[in-house]
Amino acid sequence: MIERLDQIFVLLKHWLVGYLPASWQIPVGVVISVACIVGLYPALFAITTVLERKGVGRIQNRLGPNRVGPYGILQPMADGIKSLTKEDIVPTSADAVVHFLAPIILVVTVFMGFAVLPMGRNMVLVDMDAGLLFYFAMGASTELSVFMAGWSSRNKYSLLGAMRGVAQMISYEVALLLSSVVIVMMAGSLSLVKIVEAQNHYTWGLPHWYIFTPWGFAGFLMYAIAGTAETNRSPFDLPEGESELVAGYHTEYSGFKFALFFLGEYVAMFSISGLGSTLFLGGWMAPLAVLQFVPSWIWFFGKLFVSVDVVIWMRGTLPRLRQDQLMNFAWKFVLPMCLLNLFVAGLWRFMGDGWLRWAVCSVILILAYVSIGREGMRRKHFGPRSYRYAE
Amino acid sequence: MQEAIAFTPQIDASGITQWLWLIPALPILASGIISVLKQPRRKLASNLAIGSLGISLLIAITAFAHVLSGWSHGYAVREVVNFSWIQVGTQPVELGWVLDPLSAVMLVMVTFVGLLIFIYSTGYMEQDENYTRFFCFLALFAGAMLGVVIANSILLLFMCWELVGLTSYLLIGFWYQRPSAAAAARKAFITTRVGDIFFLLGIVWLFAQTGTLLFYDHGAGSLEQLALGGLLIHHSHWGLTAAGAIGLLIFAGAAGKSGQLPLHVWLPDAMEGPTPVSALIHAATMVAAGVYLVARVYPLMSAGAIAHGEAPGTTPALMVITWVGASTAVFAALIAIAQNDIKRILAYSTVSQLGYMMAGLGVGGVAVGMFHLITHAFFKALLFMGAGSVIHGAHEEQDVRRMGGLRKYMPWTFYTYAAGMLALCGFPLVFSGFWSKDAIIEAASHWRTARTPYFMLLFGALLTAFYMTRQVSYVFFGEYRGHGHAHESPRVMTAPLAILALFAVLLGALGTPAWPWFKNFLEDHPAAFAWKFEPGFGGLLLTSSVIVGLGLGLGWWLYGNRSPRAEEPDALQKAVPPLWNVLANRLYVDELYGATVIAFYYWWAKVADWIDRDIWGDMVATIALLFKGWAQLNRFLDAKMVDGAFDKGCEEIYNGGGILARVQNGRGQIYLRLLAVAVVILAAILIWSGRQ
Amino acid sequence: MGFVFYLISAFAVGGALAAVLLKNLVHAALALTIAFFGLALLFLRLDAQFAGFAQILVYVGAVAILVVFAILLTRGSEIPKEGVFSKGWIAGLAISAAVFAVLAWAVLQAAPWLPNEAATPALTVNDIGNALMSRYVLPLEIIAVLLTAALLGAVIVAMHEKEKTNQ
Amino acid sequence: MIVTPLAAYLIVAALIFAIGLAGALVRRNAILVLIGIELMLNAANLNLIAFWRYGPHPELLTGMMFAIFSIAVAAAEAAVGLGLVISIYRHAKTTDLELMNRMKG
Repeated sequence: MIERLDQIFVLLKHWLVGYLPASWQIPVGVVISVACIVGLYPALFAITTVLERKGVGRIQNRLGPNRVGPYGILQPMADGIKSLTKEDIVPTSADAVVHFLAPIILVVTVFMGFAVLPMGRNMVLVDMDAGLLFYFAMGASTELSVFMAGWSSRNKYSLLGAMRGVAQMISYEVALLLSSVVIVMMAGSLSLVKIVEAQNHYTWGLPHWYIFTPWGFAGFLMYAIAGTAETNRSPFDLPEGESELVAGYHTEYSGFKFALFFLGEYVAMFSISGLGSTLFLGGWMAPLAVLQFVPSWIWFFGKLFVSVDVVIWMRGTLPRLRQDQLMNFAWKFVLPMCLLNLFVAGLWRFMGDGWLRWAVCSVILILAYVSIGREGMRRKHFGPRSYRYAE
Repeated sequence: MQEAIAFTPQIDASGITQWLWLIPALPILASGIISVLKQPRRKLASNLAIGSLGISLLIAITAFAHVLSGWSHGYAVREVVNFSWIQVGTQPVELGWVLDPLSAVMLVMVTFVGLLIFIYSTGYMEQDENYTRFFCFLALFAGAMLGVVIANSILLLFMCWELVGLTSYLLIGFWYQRPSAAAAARKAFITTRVGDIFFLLGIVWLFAQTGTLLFYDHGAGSLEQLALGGLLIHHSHWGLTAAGAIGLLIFAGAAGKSGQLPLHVWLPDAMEGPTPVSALIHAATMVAAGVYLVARVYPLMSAGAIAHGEAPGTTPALMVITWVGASTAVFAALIAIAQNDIKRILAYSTVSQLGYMMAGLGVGGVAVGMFHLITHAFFKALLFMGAGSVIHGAHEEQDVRRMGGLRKYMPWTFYTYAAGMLALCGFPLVFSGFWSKDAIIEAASHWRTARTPYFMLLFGALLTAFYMTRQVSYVFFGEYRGHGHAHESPRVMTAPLAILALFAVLLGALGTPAWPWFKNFLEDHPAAFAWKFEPGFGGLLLTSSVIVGLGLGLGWWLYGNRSPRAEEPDALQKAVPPLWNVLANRLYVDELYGATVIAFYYWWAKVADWIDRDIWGDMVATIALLFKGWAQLNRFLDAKMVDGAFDKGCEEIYNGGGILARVQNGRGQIYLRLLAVAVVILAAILIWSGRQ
Repeated sequence: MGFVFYLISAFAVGGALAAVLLKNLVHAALALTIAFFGLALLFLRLDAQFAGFAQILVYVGAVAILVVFAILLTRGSEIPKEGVFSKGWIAGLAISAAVFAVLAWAVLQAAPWLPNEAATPALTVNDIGNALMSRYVLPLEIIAVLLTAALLGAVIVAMHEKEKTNQ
Repeated sequence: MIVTPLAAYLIVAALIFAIGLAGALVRRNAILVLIGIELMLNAANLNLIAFWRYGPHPELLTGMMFAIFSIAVAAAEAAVGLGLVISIYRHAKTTDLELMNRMKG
């Protein structure tokens, strides 16, 4: 019974496909899975928008949307209808083709990432041998769409936003990669499924997630930072910093295209969170051995939601960085820490079991954090921001 | 040698040998940490350096004890740890380290002296703003030097060797703001490079011949019977075996590092560096590295020698080493007489002492040379640090004529310095220098090949005593002629002096002919306390004592207790001016190089120019003439046709030249085009020829 | 001789053509990325997963972005009046055509001896990793050094001169 | 089992190479010349991988490694080349190769 519940979606798919001739089964099955993904995440996106607006409203001590439906639950519907019915404006001087392609490419590449993400036991579209590499390849391609959007709409705010966005994404993509490479080193595979399997055992009912190791923890922090920056979420949302550039690279977008950008941003956030929970939080595994009876997909999406909530919470809490601060932070703190983390992981690997490696690795990382994070950043005049008033 | 066979060589590596790599690793690690320290972290830097070297010293002592115990149980301890570094093709590049009496003794010496000098420099460099940088370099140097000492793979040895060279460059040029210092650093670096080229050649040849980079590898190493036998097979011309030739090449490298005759010029200039550096690098350790290298590859040098009785036999390589060493000894000693910079005097004396060591290696084998190396390391470091303390006390004054009477102002320095000076002169019976130098002279007296080195070395001893007396009486006796008020140096500087002075005296006890402990230790004989002297030994003892006494007396008679003013000429100058001038100009060696090497290049350039102008030009002219004549002839024969053809040809060539000139128009794409065209043509030809 | 292959090749070649021919440099760069994508797909079709994804990651993710940045920094996005093609463009075209002709000729000459099909190699990314760490470790090191040097060199070359930054 | 013959891949590679060469030869803008060079490099990579795939010993990974290393080298080359273009632009205020013929032979 529990097995059934766990595998329910897989079984459903097989049952559906079962009625087809054998030659059709595989393609149709793929189509069905793709359809599920493409249908599911926009739905999550709808829920999340309400969640976010409500949550941020609470944080900012105001009621969020509360007009449409009970407690404003139906707000996303209203938004969706509005953006669909709105007029789609393309600036006359804009480069029409590119301007049109940008949002599509963004959404497509972002959705591609889910292809290799295991969302539950046996619930992965393709278990690619180089899954992680594929994911990052796709992630890299999103930058291009950002640039296209900014450049094509012939508007200085858009261009500035795009430039900021691309620079930021490139800088943080390095950190993202390096912080995940640690996991690859340890799991000995680039396939996300195998990575989850590698974390799939318990001692005294406690899971062997990678976050519960010094290098894993450090890596997770780095990953979280880099991921937040990669998805242009606050506090790293300079590319669309309203106070500075009207709306960044999608200033000139309206109607459905804008909705696509919005969607793309949120879905990217989902996929980053999903990858994070796959790499560090044991993917679809139960946090306790006793809870294994709960279906795996619930765990996956639970973790995904928790991390998304944390991101929203950060948005409500932290102020936006300045561009130079952003870059300094990426290249002078996150990157060195990631490199050091690689070294520490190697050390861990070769020190064998025992408490000693825990002590050594933790000490190294903490020392590095203190020296780089405190000393280095202070020397780089990287402390509290200073305002200059126009007189 | 013969008894050594009776010893069962024990090769399996024990625990201590497994950890031997820590000795060089620690200082290098320390220097790495220091290099990232911020400038104000002075104390931490020096503590790191000193601490790391201290730990290395402890490990070294443990290793030494291990070797000692093995030896006292009748083992020839030689433990190696080898590992494959990287795989180049199918050939593994192997590194490794070795623990045997030679390296053990050297390790203890280097770490100990180094530690003292580190401590001393905390006092000496106190005011310098680049304190941390200094200790970074110093620690790096110590690590590299220790690496040289323990290396069992000639490649590893060479790496550390070059690292040593680099650090010495950095340290000589430590005060790079001074142009003189920068120049000296460059000079040192380049001069030693000259030697190292030969060294590298030797390494390559050795590798090619023996197929291994390791010295000792359970019988397969390049210094073990098998390989040596292989090296001895082929006699090239002048009865030089491969072993001999490789030995000579390696010796060239050694000569470069430890300032042997042709390549000694850098060492005196190296005194531009801070005095602790002079003490550490250019007295105790680095310059000794050359000697150590020769000692390390001694089996190679002496391969094929037939030992007769007490004195080991000789080979071409050893003969060269002996002659070079002996002549260096005398030569440098001569120059040292007429120097006025306190450190230069010591530098030249270092060169001459290194000559002694080389000669000792040549005539008497490893033990004789190494013994002098060790004792010299101690008392020369002592002298340099004493000189440093003097300079410090006399307000950075380096000219001996502007000192004097310091005996009263800095007693500690004086007594320790005196001890060092007497040791260097080889004052009979009490001081270590006497025994070590005497061993060399004795060995020279037994040398079969020639007597001359023996007399040269005796003469050198005389000179040594003479110039040291001159220096000491200049510096410490008479009236103080310097500026300001001289003062004793801080305790942190004098304490190391005292310790070193103690050793400068005591070390002699290890090598007295009565109880040649050191020799036996290095040559794997059991230690024997025997009163057996070969005939003429007492006479020899007497001779050298008399020589030393003579030197001292002469020096005292010329310079003793009079305090000449700086501007008035030197006593010796008054006695024999021409001699003085020659010496004062350092026997014109630098000028000689200027007049030979550099002049040769000028001359060569001139010749080339002349060839280019006259010979070439004339040839072209003649050819032109010939053609002209030919053309004339043709006109007479068949004017029209040939003439027309000739003109056409000329035009064609001219136009062709024009076209080619137009192609060369500085636009990349055109070049790219030509490239592509060429590719097309070549490929087409290729395929055409390929198809059937 | 699959239809897919034709499709992908057309994709790649078209992208390349567009990259070379388009007047607006930014369009050219975007077309270039299309060509890169097509080539990556070809790699994938040749069972070279790792190389394919590396291709996308490096070229689309980094090189294309670099090119775009360079274009914007050198004001390349507006079209020069004196035209985008150099004076001797016919010659250039002819030469490149000749190059293609020769290469194609060579291939066709050799075609009879070239294999037409091959068994899919059973290779995982792990094998590549092991090979990189064992057999090709020296090249890997050298590449690492090269990349570092290139990084520094690029920064230094593209960096403003001192006096420019000071004022 | 794949059915596309090696020759087809080689032809495609040759075509892309020729296109890249054309780009490098006929365009004025230095950046586009670089683009052409990148295309040529990619064509070479395609060749390498194709030969690896059809070669007798794919398990030795030689061609694959070649391709991977050349991708890395190409990245370095692009970085340095574009850096050069930018610095040239800073000096000459143009990226037009027609005007960059100061160094006549």
